[in-house]
Amino acid sequence: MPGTETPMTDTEAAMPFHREPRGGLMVALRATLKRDLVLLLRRRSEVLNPLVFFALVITLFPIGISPDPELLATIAPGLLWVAALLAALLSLDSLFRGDYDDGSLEQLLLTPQPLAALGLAKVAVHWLLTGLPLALMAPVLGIMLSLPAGSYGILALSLALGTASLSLIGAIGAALTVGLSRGGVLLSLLVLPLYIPVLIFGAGAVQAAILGDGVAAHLAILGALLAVTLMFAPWAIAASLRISING
Amino acid sequence: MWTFIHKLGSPRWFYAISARLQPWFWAAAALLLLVGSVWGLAFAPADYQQGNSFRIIYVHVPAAFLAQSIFVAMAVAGLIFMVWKIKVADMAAAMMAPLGAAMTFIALFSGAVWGMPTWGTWWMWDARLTSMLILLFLYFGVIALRGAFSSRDSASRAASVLAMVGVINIPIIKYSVDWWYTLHQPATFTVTSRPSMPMEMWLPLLIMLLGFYSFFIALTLMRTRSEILRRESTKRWVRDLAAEEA
Amino acid sequence: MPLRLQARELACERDDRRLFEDLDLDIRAGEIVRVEGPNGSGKTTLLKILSGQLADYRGELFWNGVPMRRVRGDFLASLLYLGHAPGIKAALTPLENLAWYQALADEPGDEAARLAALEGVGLAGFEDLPTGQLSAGQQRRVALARLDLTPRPLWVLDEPFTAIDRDGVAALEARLVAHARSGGCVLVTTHHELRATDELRRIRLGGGGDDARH
Amino acid sequence: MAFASFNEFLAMGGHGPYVWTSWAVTAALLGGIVIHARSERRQLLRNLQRRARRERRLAGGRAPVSHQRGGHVDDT
Repeated sequence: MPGTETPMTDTEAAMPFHREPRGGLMVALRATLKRDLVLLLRRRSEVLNPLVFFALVITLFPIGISPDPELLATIAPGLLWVAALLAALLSLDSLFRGDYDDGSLEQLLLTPQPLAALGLAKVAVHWLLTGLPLALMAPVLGIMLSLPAGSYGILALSLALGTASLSLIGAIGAALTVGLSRGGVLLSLLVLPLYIPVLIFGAGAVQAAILGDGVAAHLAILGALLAVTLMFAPWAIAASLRISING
Repeated sequence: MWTFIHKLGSPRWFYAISARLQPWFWAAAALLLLVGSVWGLAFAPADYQQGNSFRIIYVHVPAAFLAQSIFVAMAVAGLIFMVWKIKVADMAAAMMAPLGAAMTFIALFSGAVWGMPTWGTWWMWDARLTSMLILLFLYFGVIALRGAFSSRDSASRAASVLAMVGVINIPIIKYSVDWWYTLHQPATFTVTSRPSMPMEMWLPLLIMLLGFYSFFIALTLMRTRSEILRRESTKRWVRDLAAEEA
Repeated sequence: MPLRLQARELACERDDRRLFEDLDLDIRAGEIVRVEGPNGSGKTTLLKILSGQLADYRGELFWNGVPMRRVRGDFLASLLYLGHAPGIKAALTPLENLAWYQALADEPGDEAARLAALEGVGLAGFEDLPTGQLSAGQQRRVALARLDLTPRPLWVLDEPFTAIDRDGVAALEARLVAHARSGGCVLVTTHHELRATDELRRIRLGGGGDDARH
Repeated sequence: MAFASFNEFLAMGGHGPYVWTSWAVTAALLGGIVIHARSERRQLLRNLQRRARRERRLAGGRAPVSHQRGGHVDDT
């Protein structure tokens, strides 16, 4: 111990500015959710671009392969899933980029609240404004690919569940690359291999629905994947953000 | 315990101890690979189904095993680096990544070549080959991420985190790919899952496996020593050492 | 006053570049500590270490006599850090920006307090404009409004005077002194020469003569 | 010995090209890796020695310069 004072054991001692924490984590979480929602809604193009991209990619396939409805129907589940996955990927780079550039991320690291929880709030907003709209839009594109009837609900549901995992896993990559000036392509390289299990079970669920098999198992596994990513990803995101900001 | 860990973590100590270990592993690797190759290529009996093309197994399987083990080793080294801040662990992890990618490539290449006499095509979306391909991309990701940072400290930490994230995902990827494969290709013949192998086929495989692992350890020791010279080049002991080895 | 930030034998090495070593610090309530040094001497790094952002250092930190690791949450709850970048969102209005910081700092969302804080930094009338439409100096003032909005004893300010006009600089300097006199503590880097007061203390980093190296 | 003659050994029962390419590529890669590791090490030692010589010359007989404190960056 430097200095002459005896070490203080009671850290709550009379500090002039000290106050007991009040609203705590919930206040901070709610404010972060609200702020990110407002931010994204003010820059509507960032919400719309992935959706337009999704529609565009789906348009390319009939042109590139064949307009034959039967052929399209067989590959539709995979196509829809891959295109949605790429669209979700497209929006990832901006997840932390803005906060990194203007210094808010630094401030986020310095709140007494756990960074993992605040990061999770940001990911939740990302999913709400990319994953969920993609899931809702997919059935419309499914019609254009002559997706067999009876699988539309499962398509939307599996995408909604799956994109939540995708947002979480992708956020790890986004956090790792946010400090790099050209992190976009690298981000895809890091994140896409990790997306494969979600793709397998997501597209599998739609296929099972078309074949008339039970989809419960697929959806259960998608849910399990989400649970596992929910458990691990926030910590990885927090650790990655600290690395990106301070090295 | 703590002092031991940190002693082990000191580059200088590691440099000295690895100098003594290295020759043994090189010798073991050379011997095992030589014996395993001759035995596997010339003495092991031909497979009753695949004939002599099965001899590819002696490079394919060890490479595939090593490819996965190296990723795990890399993640463990990353964990050690992140928790105990032991730099040697990160140097080793940095040196393991390219070797792991090379092993994955060997496994993929030999698997594809093996596919020609077995399936009649160079590439099949076989579960194991697909998993290997994904593993190769994971290696590329780690290597690329490490290379993308201008600060080496940041690069080390980022690569460690990614390796750990990857290692959690590898079993998930493996199981989902297996599941996907059985769904789409029910009960076709997979090259590498062999129910029972006679001893004369199995023993050379074991020897090759040990040889590959010895090679990995020897090479990692050697390249980590080089990396120590590179990163610690401003340190006094490294300079003295360089003068000595002139 | 039990407000005390100490560092013992602090050393930092980044990518084999030694920024500083054997640094002993003892910062108490009522002080303004200016960290000085040439470019690349590690001023920002030191501030980041002392504000608990960077864990990559040797030596030890104590907050009120307790090792930093054990009281990190408590320390962060007494800290206000302003970095190079102001941390202000261009698409949000000053009020919205401050509301977020208020919530992060565990303050109740009181609009009156936010308005008062904005008025205090001379931004009355700009409360509802998107911050992106304000000048760089005004944006920094939004960040500076946090000094009043979320009272914290320890201020760590990295170049707070950047882009601020002369009147603003004088007001901010007076604000720092007032904070120190009321029992707070300020840790600051700046190229602006601070007026010598009883509260001001200097810490110099980096040897002379190698200014131009980095 | 699983083969009656050397030619049979090379032919591998018709699978020769496949077996030998796999093995050759593996051997080439492993060999290449070893050669690369050796040359890397030699190169590093050479660089260290070159730098040591240069510093001795610069020091001109004085004690070798070790570390400077502060924001010192090595030029190499």
